[in-house]
Amino acid sequence: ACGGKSGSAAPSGPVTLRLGYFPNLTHATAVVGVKKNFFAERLGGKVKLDTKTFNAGPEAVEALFSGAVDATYIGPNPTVNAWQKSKGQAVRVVAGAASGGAAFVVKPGITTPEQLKGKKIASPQLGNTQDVALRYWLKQHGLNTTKEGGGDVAILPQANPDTVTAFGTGAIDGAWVPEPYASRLVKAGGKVLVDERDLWPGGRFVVTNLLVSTKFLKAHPDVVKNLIAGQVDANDFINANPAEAQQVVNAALGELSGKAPDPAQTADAWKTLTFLNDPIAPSLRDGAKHAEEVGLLQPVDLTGIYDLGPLNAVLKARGEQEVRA
Amino acid sequence: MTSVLPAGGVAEQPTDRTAVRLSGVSKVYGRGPAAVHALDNVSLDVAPGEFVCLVGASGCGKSTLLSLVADLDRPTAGTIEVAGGARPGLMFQEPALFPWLTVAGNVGLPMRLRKVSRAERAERVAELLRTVHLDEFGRRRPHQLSGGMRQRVAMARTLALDTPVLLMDEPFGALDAMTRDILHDEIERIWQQRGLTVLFVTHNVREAARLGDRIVLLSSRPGRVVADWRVDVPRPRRIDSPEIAAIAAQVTDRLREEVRRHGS
Amino acid sequence: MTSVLPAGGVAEQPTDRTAVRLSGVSKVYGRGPAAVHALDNVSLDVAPGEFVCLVGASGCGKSTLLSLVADLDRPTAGTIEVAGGARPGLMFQEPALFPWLTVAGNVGLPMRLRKVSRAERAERVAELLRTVHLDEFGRRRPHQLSGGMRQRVAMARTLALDTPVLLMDEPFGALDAMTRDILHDEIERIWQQRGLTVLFVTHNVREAARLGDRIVLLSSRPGRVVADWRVDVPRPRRIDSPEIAAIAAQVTDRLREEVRRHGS
Amino acid sequence: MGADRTIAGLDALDLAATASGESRLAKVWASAWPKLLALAFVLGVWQVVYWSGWREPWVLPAPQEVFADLARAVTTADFWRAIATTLRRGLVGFVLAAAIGLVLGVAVARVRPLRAALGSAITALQTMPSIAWFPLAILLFQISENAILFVVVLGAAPSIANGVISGVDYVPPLLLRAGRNFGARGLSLYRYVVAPASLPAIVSGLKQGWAFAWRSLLAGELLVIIAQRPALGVRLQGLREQNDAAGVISTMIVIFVIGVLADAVFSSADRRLRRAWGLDQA
Amino acid sequence: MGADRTIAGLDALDLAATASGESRLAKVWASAWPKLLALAFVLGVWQVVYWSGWREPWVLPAPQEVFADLARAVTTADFWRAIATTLRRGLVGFVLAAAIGLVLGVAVARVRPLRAALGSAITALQTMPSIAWFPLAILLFQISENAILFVVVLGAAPSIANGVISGVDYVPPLLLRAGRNFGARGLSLYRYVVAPASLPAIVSGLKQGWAFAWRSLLAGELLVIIAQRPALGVRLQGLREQNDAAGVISTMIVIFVIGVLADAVFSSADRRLRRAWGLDQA
Ligand SMILES: Nc1ncnc2c1ncn2[C@@H]1O[C@H](COP(=O)(O)OP(=O)(O)OP(=O)(O)O)[C@@H](O)[C@H]1O
Ligand SMILES: Nc1ncnc2c1ncn2[C@@H]1O[C@H](COP(=O)(O)OP(=O)(O)OP(=O)(O)O)[C@@H](O)[C@H]1O
Ligand SMILES: [Mg+2]
Ligand SMILES: [Mg+2]
Repeated sequence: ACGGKSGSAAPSGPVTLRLGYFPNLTHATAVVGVKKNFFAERLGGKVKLDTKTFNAGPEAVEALFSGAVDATYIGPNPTVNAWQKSKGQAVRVVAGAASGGAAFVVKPGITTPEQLKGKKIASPQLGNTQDVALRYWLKQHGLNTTKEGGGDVAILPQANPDTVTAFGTGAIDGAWVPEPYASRLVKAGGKVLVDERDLWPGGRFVVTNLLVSTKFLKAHPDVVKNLIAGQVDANDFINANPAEAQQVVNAALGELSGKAPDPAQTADAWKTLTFLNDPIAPSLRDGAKHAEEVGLLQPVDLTGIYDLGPLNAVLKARGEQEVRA
Repeated sequence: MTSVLPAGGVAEQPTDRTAVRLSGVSKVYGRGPAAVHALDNVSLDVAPGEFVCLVGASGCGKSTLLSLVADLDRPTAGTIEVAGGARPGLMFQEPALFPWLTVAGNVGLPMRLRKVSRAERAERVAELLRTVHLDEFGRRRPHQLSGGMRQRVAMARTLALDTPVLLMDEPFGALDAMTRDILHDEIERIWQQRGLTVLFVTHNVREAARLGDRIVLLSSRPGRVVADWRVDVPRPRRIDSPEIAAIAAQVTDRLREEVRRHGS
Repeated sequence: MTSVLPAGGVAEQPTDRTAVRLSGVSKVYGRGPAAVHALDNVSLDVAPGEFVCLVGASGCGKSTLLSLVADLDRPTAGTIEVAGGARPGLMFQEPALFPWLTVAGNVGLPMRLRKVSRAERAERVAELLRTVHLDEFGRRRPHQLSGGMRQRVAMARTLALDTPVLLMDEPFGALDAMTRDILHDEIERIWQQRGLTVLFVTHNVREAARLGDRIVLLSSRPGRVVADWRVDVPRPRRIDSPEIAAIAAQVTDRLREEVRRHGS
Repeated sequence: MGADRTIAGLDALDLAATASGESRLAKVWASAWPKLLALAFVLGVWQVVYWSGWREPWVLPAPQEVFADLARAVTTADFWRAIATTLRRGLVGFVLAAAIGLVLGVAVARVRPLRAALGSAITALQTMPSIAWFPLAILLFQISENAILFVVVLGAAPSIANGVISGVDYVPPLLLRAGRNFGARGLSLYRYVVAPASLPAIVSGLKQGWAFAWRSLLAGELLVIIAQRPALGVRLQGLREQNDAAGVISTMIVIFVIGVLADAVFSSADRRLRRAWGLDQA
Repeated sequence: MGADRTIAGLDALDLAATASGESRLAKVWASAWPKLLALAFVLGVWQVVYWSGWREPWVLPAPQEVFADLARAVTTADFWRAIATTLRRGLVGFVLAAAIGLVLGVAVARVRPLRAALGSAITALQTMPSIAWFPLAILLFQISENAILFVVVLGAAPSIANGVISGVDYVPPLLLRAGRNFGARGLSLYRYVVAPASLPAIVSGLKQGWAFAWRSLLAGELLVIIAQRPALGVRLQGLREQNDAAGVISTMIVIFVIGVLADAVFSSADRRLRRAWGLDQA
């Protein structure tokens, strides 16, 4: 079935919901929701859930754009891109999923921002959440950076696994990376200079949210609402049974690589994450503003990116506090 | 016994009794100062069933002429007509065997292209290989043969073409005198049986006299028809007979004169 | 005038006066039931400065013998010795020209490999091309030549090797009688000037008688030395002289007998 | 007499195998010992570097650690399923690419306007990295096996077409003329003359094409990770993301072994060809 | 009489160019119109698909939008610096890979034990995806241009070596024998006979090698992004990460054009070769 068809199908007919997510830690909500059938239960017999896993954000957005999936869990950075590229038409954020899970890890000798002068610091990718956080933080501490890697501190965008290897060989002096790479850098002898949670009010900033295609949302608001209800169940489960949730996520990771990661490492990283349904809208907006300030983003108007009606309906029904865009 | 035409080419009236006709054919390779005038205004009529031998110095344009008649190349000027739209079969100066086929495969290929049935093909291939005295070698590969054997395979392959007009470019150049004598008999037999028209290039003037109804002499650079003998010796002929020797001597004298005039 | 040795090979005592010696040489291609016994127990002594012509039916092993003497292949049995450690130069049955080199480049290559200076090379190439009557063709590519011209380039290239022992495999097979006569004179002159030892394969028995000090006849499958004539006609010789014709007739008769015995 | 029968180094090695009469065992041994020696050499260097403590073990693991990892992996069903999935995709993609590449190659090689139009485009397509095609793949085929196939075919077909073009271009004109003379025209000329004559270049093009297909495949498998279907490309990336050096190297060994097996197929085709053509005796 | 001078479709096209005496202009036109037609066709289809509204414009942008993007890009210095950086890396890597590939190819082709040891390994290395080499590249070369070069060379050298091997394997034995007879042994045999005889296959191998080098390079440029040095690979990935469809397509066009230019270089070498060998007249 292609997106167009399911998007325009009558609400009463059989519907397939194609949901994307990444098999990694920050997508634990989705992994648990799928593996423990929270989504399926809420969607009921009439809606068929078809899950797709992606390796990275661009593919997920491409799939959402071309109608290959109807909804996907995704990070804030691709969310803003999708919004901007489609001029606010193609997608809506309907819920948050996780917060936290990023840190600035450096060589042990470095303890103050001044010591970073002339050092090489890695970030996952030019203009992504961590990259912006790094540049903004440096700027606040009077250190200049440029897109091209010049300035007081040289920033090298680099794939996270390579960053760990490079740090291990001493080729870089530090990195602002998400989990589980931050934990790995610490294991490799690094020291946390900044835990990103300390920079945000309440220690909360969005790392994963649920993005839905506008078309699908319009055609099947009830399906989206049930999906969100499933997610809320999943997050409840995660918060109530962190050990079991970790096991589920670990097993899912193992399916991909044929080998589950070290549970201790997962546990380490897990501590820095919070699973919640609030999309933490201010952090998305501030992130975008920071990106503008460090010259990595054209000014973008995010008004209307959130459609939290279904989420609030679910929360209200459960007697939980509603969230704001 | 022989009739020598005036040098400068044949000027008979066109008749229906022409199997191959070249009219004012020229061939120039390349352009500008490096151009080679391989053939210059060659006119030649070959009657159906006629066996014409072409002789001439090395590099005078004999192979060029055959490839033009076989329609593998286009003349720079002039026209070439082949009676009845028949495509002439050409035996190249080099064996030109296909290295990926066995000897039998090479000989059978022209028949395969004509969609001759497998059984008939096998039979005819065996027969052709017997004709060239290579019956035991059907399953060999070309690289396992001696030079003379390759040439014989090429001959068998050309005979497998079954065309009414046959063009042969020094078919017996790499063969010893004995094998050559035997194949002279074979080719004469096939020519008579099938009623073929043959254009036959050779350097062996005796061979030309042994086989040909006519012997045509080409001059060198540019190639022109300079003499045309009719060989009236009745068949069967013997290559070591005095009549053949006499004709050969006559042709050789003229050829010698040509070569002297132009350099080789 | 000629002396016929008993068939079965030469049995002279080894002397210092031997340029090339084959002792009990056999060559088998392949293995098992498909094996071809190309040469069987061939013994042959060639004196320094001798011009030996090899004749034999098509496929009897002449080319095989030359490539063994040239050390391009190994005998299955027997030994081959070449005096003074000299590497014999071989002119192959096919022209074997390098398509990526011009005519002059092909002729000059053996000298380039000997590190002959550029100036000397140019001079010698020009001289060699004059020898084979291709002086205007130095800048052409092999594919722009006729069959006979290619063969002459190959001959010039082999002569450029400057080896004391020369092996030639039907060097004049693709040439007309006139050009061939001229090159007979040239090769004889070079042979005498340089004091070469020559092993010369030909199908033209008259050519063998015209050029050779000796004529050696090989039988077919397996190749064996079956006759060995000494040609005592004084030089300069003429190919159409009666003495040459007489020797040729004698060799031809023996060859005919051989071919009849074995099939071609 | 003292004949000049000394042969210089390289040539002696060349000729060594020409001497016939070797036993079967000797042949197997002749082909096996260099491989074993090379393997031993690589393992030796690796082990020594490891012992030298040049890098921490989690960056550069010891050989035995990698082989232990491999030994563990081969006992799991997922490992074999991953290989099976990727091999199947590779074969299907390769066959498709070969079909397209052959047709395209022949057409471009012989039809002048097509050559002028597409000749350079083929090489240009060949240089296009797989990720550039990802958006188009998803657009055309959504999330499906076909999207992966699309990337594989776009990776391999140009390479195969280029092999065909180069083969067709170098068919000796004499053989073409002979074929024409025998009445082979158009298609039959291709079937009976051009195709067999260019077979060596085509085999070589197919080998290059396989390498392109395989590389594109391992990248393309990341494009859409199809649930419940483990695959080598996903496995490699997954282990990389876990910074599992031993796992990455053991997966590389698997890819390497598959490459060696693929090469064996192409090489045996090539050897047979050369034997038939009389080229392995020089 | 009615001679059989009709020529079937394909052959007529084959022969068309044999007819000499064309003017220079006519030749340029003959090579230009098919390209223009192909271009017009692609643009036409694209425009029609766009107009049909099959996909939203942010998924499949209009041609004019892409060209506007390209036009904007070409006015920036970074665009040209990116091309210059990537081209320089590509050329350096390719030259290195060619040198290594040629030596390796010749050695493996002619030394039997080496062939037995490494023959299959070369193809196996060729099939190894670039990302598999990233950890090793960083281990050996840290964050430097050399790490990128390493990945490029590992990508391209096996392909070039395979081209050389295939070329050397198919040198006609007669020419080898002739060379030996002229006293060419060992190195001089390679220089004067084997190398020129296998040149066509080597050129074809180099072309494939360039494609491998280029693809590995565009992947490898993501490995270490060097400060102050924009590069095409980084640009492509960056635009893709922003889901900037117009930008991705315009970068693809740039890569395509570079590929076409590279092909022109190889093709002209190839054409010259074929002319010298007398192969373009068949
Ligand atoms: N590479 C090979 N493999 C198998 N058999 C071969 C090979 N080369 C030659 N032969 C066989 O060896 C025999 C002798 O061949 P050779 O080329 O020496 O003959 P020749 O006397 O030169 O014949 P010709 O006069 O026809 O050139 C032939 O029967 C041939 O089939
Ligand atoms: N493709 C070509 N390009 C340029 N010149 C050519 C080409 N083919 C032949 N020639 C030239 O045309 C002339 C005639 O060649 P052709 O092969 O027809 O001679 P031939 O009479 O067959 O000679 P031979 O008896 O030596 O085979 C020669 O001077 C040759 O150099
Ligand atoms: Mg000729
Ligand atoms: Mg021979």
